[in-house]
Amino acid sequence: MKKVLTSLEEAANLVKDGDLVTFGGATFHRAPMEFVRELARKGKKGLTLVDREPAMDFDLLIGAGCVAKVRTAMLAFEIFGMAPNFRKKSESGEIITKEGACQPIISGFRAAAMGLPSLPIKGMLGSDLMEISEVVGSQKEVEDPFTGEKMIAVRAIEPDVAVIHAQKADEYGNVQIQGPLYEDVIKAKAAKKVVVTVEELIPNSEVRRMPQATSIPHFIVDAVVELPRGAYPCSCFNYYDVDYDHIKEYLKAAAEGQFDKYLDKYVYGRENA
Amino acid sequence: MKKVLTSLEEAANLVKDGDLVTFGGATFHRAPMEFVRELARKGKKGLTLVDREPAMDFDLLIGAGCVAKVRTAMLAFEIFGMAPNFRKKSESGEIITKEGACQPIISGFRAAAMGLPSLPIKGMLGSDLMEISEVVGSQKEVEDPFTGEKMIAVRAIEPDVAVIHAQKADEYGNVQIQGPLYEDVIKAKAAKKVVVTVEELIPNSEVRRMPQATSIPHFIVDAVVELPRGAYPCSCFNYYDVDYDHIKEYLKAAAEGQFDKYLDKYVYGRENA
Amino acid sequence: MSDKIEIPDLMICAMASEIENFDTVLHGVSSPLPILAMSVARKTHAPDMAYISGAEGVDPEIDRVYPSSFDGRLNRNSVAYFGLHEAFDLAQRGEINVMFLGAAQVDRFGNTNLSVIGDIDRPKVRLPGGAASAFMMPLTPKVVIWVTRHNKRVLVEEVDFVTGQGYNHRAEEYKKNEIVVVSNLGVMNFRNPERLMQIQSYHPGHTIDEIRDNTGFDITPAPGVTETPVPGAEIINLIHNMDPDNVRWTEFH
Amino acid sequence: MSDKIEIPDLMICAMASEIENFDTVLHGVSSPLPILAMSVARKTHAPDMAYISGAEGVDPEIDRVYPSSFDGRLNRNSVAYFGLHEAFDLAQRGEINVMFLGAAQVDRFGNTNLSVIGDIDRPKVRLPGGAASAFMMPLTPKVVIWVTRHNKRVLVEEVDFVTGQGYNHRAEEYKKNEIVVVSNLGVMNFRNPERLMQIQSYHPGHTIDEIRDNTGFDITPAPGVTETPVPGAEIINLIHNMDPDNVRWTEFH
Repeated sequence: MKKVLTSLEEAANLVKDGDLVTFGGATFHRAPMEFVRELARKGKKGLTLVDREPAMDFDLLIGAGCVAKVRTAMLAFEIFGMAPNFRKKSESGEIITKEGACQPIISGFRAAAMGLPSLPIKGMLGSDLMEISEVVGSQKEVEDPFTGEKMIAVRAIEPDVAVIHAQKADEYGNVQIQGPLYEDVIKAKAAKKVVVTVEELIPNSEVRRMPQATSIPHFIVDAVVELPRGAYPCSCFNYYDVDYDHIKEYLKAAAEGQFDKYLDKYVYGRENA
Repeated sequence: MKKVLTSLEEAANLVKDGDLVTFGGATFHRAPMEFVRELARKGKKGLTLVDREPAMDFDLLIGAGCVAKVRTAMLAFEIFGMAPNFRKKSESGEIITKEGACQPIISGFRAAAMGLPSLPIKGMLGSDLMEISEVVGSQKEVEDPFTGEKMIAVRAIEPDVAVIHAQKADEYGNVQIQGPLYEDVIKAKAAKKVVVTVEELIPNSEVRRMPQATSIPHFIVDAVVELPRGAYPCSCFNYYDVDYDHIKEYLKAAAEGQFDKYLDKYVYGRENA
Repeated sequence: MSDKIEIPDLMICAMASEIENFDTVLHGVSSPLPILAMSVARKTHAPDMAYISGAEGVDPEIDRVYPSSFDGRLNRNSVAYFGLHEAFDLAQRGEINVMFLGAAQVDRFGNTNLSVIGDIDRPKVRLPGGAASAFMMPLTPKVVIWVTRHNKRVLVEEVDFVTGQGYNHRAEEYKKNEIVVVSNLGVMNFRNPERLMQIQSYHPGHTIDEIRDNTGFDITPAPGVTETPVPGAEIINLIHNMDPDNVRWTEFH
Repeated sequence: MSDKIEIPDLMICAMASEIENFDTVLHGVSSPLPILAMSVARKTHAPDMAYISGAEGVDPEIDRVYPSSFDGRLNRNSVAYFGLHEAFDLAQRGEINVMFLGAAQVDRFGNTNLSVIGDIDRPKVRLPGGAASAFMMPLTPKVVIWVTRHNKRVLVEEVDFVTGQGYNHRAEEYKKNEIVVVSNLGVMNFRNPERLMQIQSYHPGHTIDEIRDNTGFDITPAPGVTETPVPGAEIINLIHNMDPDNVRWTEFH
């Protein structure tokens, strides 16, 4: 094991302009928001973002002008409706959005995690999404080599960087995730580089006391950053719940054309919102 | 949730002559030995057994005349060497042994668990085992639909019954496995029917206190049998270690042509060895 | 009575009644109505159903709903965690019996659109996306689609974009699977040889004609069409107790 | 000294020396020698290696070996569990650097046989099977094969059955990966343009001629061939303390 503990600044440098990036969590839960804000502060450009069902993390980076392409199965603010910057910039053509679906995106991550160029799945056929996918080259109709059954081959999705916010890790990168895992373990295995921001740094001795609690082993983690409330205003299970007032303020600012003011206040202004 | 608690007798009736069967655990650990002995007592015939690296569980059923075919990556008694009945009957042609390798067998289970007719893997090419596999129809050389890379498609392995010995379960079939999981969770998801024998029956309330400890959820389990020391003479992590004296007695009996006496004493004789 | 009963509660109970005992049921994102429907079914006619939460809990004790359907608090006292990728494996094995999905448009063949109004490359309106629709629609024995605004812009002759596959966009083997649409006016199914949308029931205070007038294509009543059954007070109380903040109303505003 | 050092201990240290610091290393079934070699490497020149146990523990504190290499007690104080299917995924990504494998036969090209002596359908001797060999041999940057009986029936001109792929049975892309054979007489590698087995070192008390006389094909010394380095007393003690029951000797009887 080698020590991979570093600063937010250093970890953010692992993300290069134009990289393919995915984030842990789902919608308003365990999104690595402080890392996302750091990417915006650093003015990253031309990122391609991919995830199953993200929310504010993707929309904030789109609003901050860091994003060139987005691939999601659904990008919305749950019952609060559309993601404002995603909607605006995809309708204006400022960003390219090639919509996927949950299973192809999850299976793309799984293929990469398994070291495979592609993975077969079912469903999808008959949907207009298949046509998009065939054009983009992310999915292809194939026949099973044994049964001849019509299947869909999903191309592996190997992010340049996966960024995950977790509850605990040691300085070597043994990561403990509590509550729902979403696809975080799969994403970590799929990515070329893995950054983990955590609520709490714990000693290796505590990790060894319950190995079954380790979700991601050290040898696939490249950077650990101690970052309390690193998911705020999203939730971090067992630590804090979603701050829906903040999310409504975000949506209001965007709706009233005041999104720049939101960024000034919560991203470019104070180090931590 | 429906209650699936039953008797060893009833659970064993789920295995039909000629079935494709796999067992949990690996080599000398958490093999469902008492269930295996019950299959021998019931005089099951023509079973096809499949697993990555089994040991005494497969060899005992072969010796008891319950087995027609075996597919394994390795069938031996660890450092004690060859599995005596497997060796004898495969050399005499009494059983058909089509050898596999770890990854194709594990991936065959994974394909079935994922609801796929086959799954691609790497490696294997150049080994004479590929020729056997092509004949048997378990593996096929294919090209990745995107990269053209040479891959091996592994046909799904969907056992009629998977039998797993675990530490704890509730009467609904929520199963807690402690220590190494081997492929037990994958096998349970892959099989048509799942039988779980356990050291201890626990109340559902205890299961709900730590859902993260549940390895297999109730809705894929068909039968739970309370069977303390159900893995003996194999080990059950946190409960008992391997009884190597018993295993040496087994090997000695087989080596001296006294295997029938072993069966009389430990299988057909007392209900529990 | 029928003038007192509120539409979200009526829809929740209609959705619940589509679940049978011992079914394995999955809900996805942004799903307060499905979560409440699954909870009602469990507490009434389907006590043995397997409840798989989008938040990964299996058979959790749901005390209340939240603005997010992936909230970890929805997994309280679960018997296990089961990830979405595992649930999808189960779906590929045909072992998820019922799935609830949303839609911005539904047409007479059961196709749904959650992707775009207008052209996909030059969208008039960019919709949030279909989530699991294109994967689960054909594979699942019963898909229940809920629609909170039954009008001619939602119930359309033909969707702008096929996100989820109706009966004219799926392979023969998947045509046997059922689609049920529960709207704020009634319940629609496709249980006829042509697999075309028909009226199964109309909600109390609404009529077959009202449904026909608000549907963008010619829709006929199914044989034996009735009024949607009205839930008892104890079920209504159950729903209200689980949703003190009226999260279920959000989609209706 | 060389007359005092025991062959298993010497082989264990020779195997350990094939591991580099920061390598990710996996062992399989029936592997007391690899387990002891990985433990020695960790305690000496490779403190930062990632140790993945066949029993699923990651970086466990190994206090002793057992007759079974899958024994759960081998995972004591691990930092994580990592299943074999996960380790194989890692191997497919090219991220397992070193794997230890056994063999009943090895030939000049590095092919191994663990399947059968004679014909596969009418076996003279049925062997236990290749386990992970056919999968890991081509994919792994370095495969270390241990042989406890270096003689002409084991080191053969050509194996009866190709279980694990040598250099004449693998695709071009996999020819760059190394194979090292550690036997009871010496250490053999294939670091030459022809990728043919050559002598890297001979163990103390043994000679190049002894190795050639006990090998079933013409084998030549590599440039710079030397005597296998002798481990210090503290390493020998480490091994002996980890194996009070002399499990490591079993394969030599």
